[in-house]
Amino acid sequence: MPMMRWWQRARPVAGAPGVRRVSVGREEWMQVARDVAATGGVLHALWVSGTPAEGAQVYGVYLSDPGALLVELALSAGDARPYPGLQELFPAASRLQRAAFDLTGVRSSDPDRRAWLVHAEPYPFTRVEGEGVHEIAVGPVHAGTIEPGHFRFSVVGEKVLRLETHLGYVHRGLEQRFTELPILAGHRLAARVSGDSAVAFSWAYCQALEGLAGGTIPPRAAWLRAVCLELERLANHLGDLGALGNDAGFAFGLTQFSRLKEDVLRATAAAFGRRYLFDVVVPGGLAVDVSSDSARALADAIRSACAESAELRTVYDEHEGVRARFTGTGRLEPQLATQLGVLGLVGRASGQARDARVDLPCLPYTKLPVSRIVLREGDVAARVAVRFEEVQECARLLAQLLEKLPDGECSAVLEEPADGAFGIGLIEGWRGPVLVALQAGPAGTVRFCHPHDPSWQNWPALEYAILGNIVPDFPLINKSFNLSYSGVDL
Amino acid sequence: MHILVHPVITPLPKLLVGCVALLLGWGAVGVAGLLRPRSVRLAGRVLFPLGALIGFALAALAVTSLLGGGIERMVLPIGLPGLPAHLRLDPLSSVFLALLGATAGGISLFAGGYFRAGQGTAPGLLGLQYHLFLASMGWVLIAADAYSFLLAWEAMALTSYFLVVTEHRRAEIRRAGLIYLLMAHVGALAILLAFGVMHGSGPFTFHAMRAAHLSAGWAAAAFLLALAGFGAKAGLVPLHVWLPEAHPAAPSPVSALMSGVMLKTAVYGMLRVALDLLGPPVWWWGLVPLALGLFTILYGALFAAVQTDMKRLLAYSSVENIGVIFTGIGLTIVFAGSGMPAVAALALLATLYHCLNHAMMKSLLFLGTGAVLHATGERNLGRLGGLIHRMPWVAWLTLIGTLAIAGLPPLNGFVSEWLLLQSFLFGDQVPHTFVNLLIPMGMAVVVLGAALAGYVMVKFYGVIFLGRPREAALEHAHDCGWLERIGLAWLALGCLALGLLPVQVIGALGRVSAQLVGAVVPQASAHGWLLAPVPGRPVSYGPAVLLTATVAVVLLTVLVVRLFFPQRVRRVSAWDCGFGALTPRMQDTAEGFGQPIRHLFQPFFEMQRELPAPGDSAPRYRIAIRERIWTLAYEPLCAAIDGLANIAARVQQGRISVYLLYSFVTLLVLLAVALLS
Amino acid sequence: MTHLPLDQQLLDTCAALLLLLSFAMLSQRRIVTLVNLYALQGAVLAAATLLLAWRTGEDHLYLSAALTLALKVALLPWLLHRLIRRLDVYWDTEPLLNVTGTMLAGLVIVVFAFALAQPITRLASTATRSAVGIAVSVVLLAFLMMITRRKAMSQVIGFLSMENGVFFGAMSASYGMPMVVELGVALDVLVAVLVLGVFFFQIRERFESLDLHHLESLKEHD
Amino acid sequence: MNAVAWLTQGLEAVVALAAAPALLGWVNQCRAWLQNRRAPSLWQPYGTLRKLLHKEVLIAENASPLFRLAPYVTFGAMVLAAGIIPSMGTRLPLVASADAIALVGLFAAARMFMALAAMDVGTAFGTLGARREMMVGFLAEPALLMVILVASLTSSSTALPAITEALVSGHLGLSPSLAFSAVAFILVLLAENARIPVDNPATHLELTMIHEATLLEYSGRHLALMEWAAQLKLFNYVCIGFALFLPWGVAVGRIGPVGLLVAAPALALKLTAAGAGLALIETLSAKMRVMRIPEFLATAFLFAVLGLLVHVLLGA
Repeated sequence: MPMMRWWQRARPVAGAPGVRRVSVGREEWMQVARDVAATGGVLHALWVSGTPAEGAQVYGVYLSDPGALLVELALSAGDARPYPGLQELFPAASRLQRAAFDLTGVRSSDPDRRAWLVHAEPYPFTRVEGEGVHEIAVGPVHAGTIEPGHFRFSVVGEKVLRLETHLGYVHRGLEQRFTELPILAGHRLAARVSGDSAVAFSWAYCQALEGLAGGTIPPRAAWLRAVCLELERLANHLGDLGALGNDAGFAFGLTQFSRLKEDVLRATAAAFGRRYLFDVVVPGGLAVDVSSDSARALADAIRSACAESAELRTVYDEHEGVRARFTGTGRLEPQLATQLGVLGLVGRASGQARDARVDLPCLPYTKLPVSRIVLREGDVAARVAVRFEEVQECARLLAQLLEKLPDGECSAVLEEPADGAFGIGLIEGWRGPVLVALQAGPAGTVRFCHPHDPSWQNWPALEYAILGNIVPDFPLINKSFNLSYSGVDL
Repeated sequence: MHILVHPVITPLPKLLVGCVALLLGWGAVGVAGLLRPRSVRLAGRVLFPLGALIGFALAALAVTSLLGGGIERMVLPIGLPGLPAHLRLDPLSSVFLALLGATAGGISLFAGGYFRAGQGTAPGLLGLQYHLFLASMGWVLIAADAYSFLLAWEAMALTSYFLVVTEHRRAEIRRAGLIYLLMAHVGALAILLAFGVMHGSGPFTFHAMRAAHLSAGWAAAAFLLALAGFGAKAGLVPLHVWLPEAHPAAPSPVSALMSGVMLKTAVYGMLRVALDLLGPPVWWWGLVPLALGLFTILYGALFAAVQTDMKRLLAYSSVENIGVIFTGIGLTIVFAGSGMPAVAALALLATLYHCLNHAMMKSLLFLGTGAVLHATGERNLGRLGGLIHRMPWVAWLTLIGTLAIAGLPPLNGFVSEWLLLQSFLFGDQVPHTFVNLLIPMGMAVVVLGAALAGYVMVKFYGVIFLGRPREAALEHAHDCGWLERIGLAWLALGCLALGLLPVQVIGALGRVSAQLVGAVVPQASAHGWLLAPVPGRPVSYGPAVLLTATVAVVLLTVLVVRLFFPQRVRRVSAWDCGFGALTPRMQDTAEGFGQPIRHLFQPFFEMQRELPAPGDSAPRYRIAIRERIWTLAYEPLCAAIDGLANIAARVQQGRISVYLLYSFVTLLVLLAVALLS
Repeated sequence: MTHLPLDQQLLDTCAALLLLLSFAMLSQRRIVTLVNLYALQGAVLAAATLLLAWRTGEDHLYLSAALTLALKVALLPWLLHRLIRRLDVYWDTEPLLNVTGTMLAGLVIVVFAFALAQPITRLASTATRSAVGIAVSVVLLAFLMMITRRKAMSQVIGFLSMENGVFFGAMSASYGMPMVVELGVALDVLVAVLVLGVFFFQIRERFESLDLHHLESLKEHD
Repeated sequence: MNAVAWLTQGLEAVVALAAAPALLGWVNQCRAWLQNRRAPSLWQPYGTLRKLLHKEVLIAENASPLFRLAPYVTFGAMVLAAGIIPSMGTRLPLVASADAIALVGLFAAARMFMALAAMDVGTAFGTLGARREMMVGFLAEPALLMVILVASLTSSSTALPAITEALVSGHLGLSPSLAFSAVAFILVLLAENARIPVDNPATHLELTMIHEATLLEYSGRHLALMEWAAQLKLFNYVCIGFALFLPWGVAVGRIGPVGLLVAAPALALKLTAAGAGLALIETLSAKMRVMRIPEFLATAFLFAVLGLLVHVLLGA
């Protein structure tokens, strides 16, 4: 096992369980990547801190067999040589490296040097040569209320020959903003990295922070955080299932699932005082506690939503038109998914059996085994099926979580972390594993914070999933991925 | 109205003489060009307009003859000993002469402005070929014996061949010419054999052929031979292969002439043989052209939809229209042979009407592409676009042809489509089981073809004239000259007139149906301004009323909207999704329009495709579409002929004495045969 | 146009509906719907039988109609629905020929069927002249459906629909078969469905699927 | 007499013009109810038209006159079609000038103008919409024509009034072939009017739409005319359906404005039922994949051909 070499050399990192850190040199940087690729691991995140002038660190996180491996490559000050790019082994690395360059000026050896986050000049899209090829340019302003992103299709008639996405339209300078906030307030910003994953990001931030501050949280807080996370997952899945029905022209599905989602949101609001769970997860625990009455009401609401969802599943499954639209559309073969390192829900629909709740469980998932849902078909129907089954799994977990909720406090006081302490938070959000890397600065400031959304890996996969499909199926395929724009625009 | 079913033969053939004189006049105009062969001014400003005038005169003369309804005959002492040239002018010839004259007139006017000094044939020589081509087509239409008919037929093929290879320095044009010449001769051979069968034992005059009584078998053989011969000239699938090669290769006025007029001489020949010379037709003969015609409609329309060269697209559209015409011929024969003369007359009228329509609209479209070609130097649809801003005259006049050929009311294409469908609706009354079942189903193909034509025409017009120019060079395109405009306008006017005055046109065409199937149809309803040609059925169509009503409603709407909602109009840039850099590349292309058709009708096409690999940093796409017929029929045929030729080559020894021996043996065998019989 | 008596018109309508349902089955991939269409076909058949019985006054046709109703509208669909639930096969896979192709083939088959029925039609009484052609069409269309499908379930339904065609043909050509034969056929069909049901469970246990192309693997390989 | 006839003719067109938005409003209302949503007002489409008519008109810089002409031609064609279809009376002056084939031709002309106008500006969506619109059309038109031709075989005339009168007078009795063509007609109606499962009238996703994509560059009064034309088209199609399959209530023979008034309630009743049926179909089905549309329409076409076959075979 070549991976064991690195794993043994690595030292545990504060924060998420099962993450280890190793510092490497330039040559080793590539060797780790090759070893990870050879053992079927994937690149989860890549970022750079620092600048070429004052010296920079390149970080890579791999999800691999024994656990998550954080690899650090230190570049000395004034070293203008590009660091070795990983794009050959992990296609998703290309955009991460380009984004890192745009933010820090540290360049990789990637031959693709188009700016990713900086929109100063027109973006040169890859041109498909040949008679009769034409392009369809969609976005950044779309017909629906969705986030901005540009899609460039190269097509002949309806047939898609190539899709290239261009994002970065809502770059907010998050990483810099983190450094301007007190470290104990950063969770509020983390929750807003990608609004639909508020709990996942704020939990990941808090997990990192609690790790590097050396604090622990009360068990009740951990259980309630899991309740929040699963509620977020449930609400998003229900919403997606409705939207997917709508994109297949089945408006009945949209209205029914919208109602189910609304039921869940109202129950959430009754329990936590918020429809969407922003700022509930705070460093040290939870901002609000849940009374036993509202916990019971919440459980009831979830049970009925889950039962109705199961009924609607038969409607979707037995509807000829819906089925025809879902089956075989936007197929992402498991082999390709492995090659692209696709994460989360989309990956699980294409045979990628990764779920951080199972692989790297934190409390309460250590006590409450989650069953992984994996399908191999990789089409829209599979992504729908994974959602349906996860809805059921969510409901099962929530019922147990709420039933066995430990008593006691739900918040603890956290001490200010030491300067330079480093922590990683890794939480399986509804979309996939969400990572926050956090380094404390002096006097309760943030030296560095990098939030990472699994959409980074999945956007390129979308470009492959559409190939050979027809143009009008794109919205459906896109919705079945439902990736975050703001999460990758940073 | 009194219609002469058996027209009287007038003693003095005034009109026929005039006709011959006009044809000779075309010849003379052509020869005059040789005086100063390199002069563009002489050919363009004098000779072609003169030729146009002769065309108009010929059309006028033919219409006079048609309205008179008489038959004129004449024998000219030229030709073989014992077989002088017999000429005849009857309603059928008159209709096609009118078509020739009127169409050629418009085309010649356009040609006057079109031909410039170039790399190809000198203008004077071109003028000679062009006018001889016209004259030979005219001669085909008045010839009344097999000899002069075939002579004129071959002259027509040869002159048009030379016209096709005007730009003979390009290899693909020479190849197109060769295929054309080859098919023309195979066709001519079939026609020759048909005449051979038909003449029985009498002389080779048409008059004798009418009188000859052939046995059923021989008559059928003659019919099928004629169908093969004329079908090859007309472009009936599977004998159409020369057409999409030759029409685009020729200069545009010649393409217009070939598509608009020359194909119709084949139709004329078919009608002449099937309905006139062979006597009363047998109903089942009609099934052959009917089936082939229906297949041709679908085939032509599908291939037109996937073309990327604008002239090839039009060529395939011609194939489709020939399908419509042959469908009409087939129906006419089936009805005429089944004792339904009135319905046969309706089908015949649809056929003739479509001939006239197609001559007008296809010539208009070909000339339109000619103007575009001249202005831009581009035939590939992938490099055109937005020309309506640069060439408004061509664009708007071509729009009329586009709408007409798409079969939209109130233009002319719709009238013949309508007549054909009306005659199809009698198909279930044919007294033969199965045939009465299958004929109405043929209607489905006609309708599908018409709708596909609409698809093709939106592609044709939209990609050439609308949108943004796909190449920067198109910004400098200029509109055509005034002579060309008159030519285009004349043909567009023809489309309008044929569309709006069907009552009058049907009235005139009634002479032909009286001559060929012995029946006429009523033309107008009781009011007199509605076309109501369907025997015994209360159906009518009034294009003029329809147009007037539409214009009235549109004007009223404009008035009301302008009066009550006079909000101002502001010009802004087109919606770009906020991206801000719309390029001409973001418009559907000809291939894009072809893609759904290719996808839906896959079995028809032989495709070679090269798709870009996912993740390729320099992706490429390529597609080549061929007709399966080449691999299925023509290539094996060529291989077989090659093989046979190789066997025959063994006979070749190169020594004179051996050849003399062959001759001697042949002579002996022939003598022996003569002796024994 | 000749005016047909009302009962003839009704009978013709029934015949046309049978044909329509055959085509509907041909284009349907959802097996539950297939069964429902089959039940509907049985209902139309029963109606036609009833009509004919009322018209000809042949008493045994009433019995026939009742039998059809009981067997083809109630019992068999119920059995099939149960089978579908138990076997968990709701969808047939993509047919071997696409819908348009199948329909076109169906069209050709109808023309051919009428050609075939021509001689019989001449012998038949005026009342049922056109029905024979439709009956032959229904049989051939059901056959086509069996050919173009993969799943054993749809093939069974095709088989049953074929029997509908035979029944309709017999009824219209000679006012039904003798009662004994009819009962026998009915029993046969019932037994066949039961046997096939058992058979399906066996196939599924062996291959874990009802896709019949698995049977190809039974072929001996050399 | 003649003046009265033309007055009646005009009145019929005006009724269609006035009722068409309400029909769409009604369909939308039913759809909302069936989907458990609160329904918009029946008068919503009128409000939309009014709003659009009062808006400023924006036209792309490179649009040609064809672009500005197309809304008027499309609208005019639809108004004219409304006059030709015997929705309330069969003996109207305009009816004689166009039979059912000409009517289909008129629809085709409107479609072609719309497609050409969509290509005029040269955007990706316009050209894509034009191509899809024509793709639907080249199969839907033949299917519609076949439906009409089957009906005309039964009544020996392609004139819609003749078909209607033959049906109303009842001397045709039951015609099994009409069952086939009715199925085909419903499929065509859905396709031609951009309804689910062929097109989604509610969607504005650029990549999936068909009809909406052709209108993307229109605004203000031009868009109003296009929308109104689309509503009229739906109205016209439903009325063609009535003329072919449900002619009861149509005044046969010469009528004046009074006769029209008598026929109006029957029409309203039928429209109400048809609108509800349409909404039901739309609610129950999902939008199909674009490349499946030809298959759907081919099915319609073949059903119509089958109707023809049944007609010839059964002689009815």
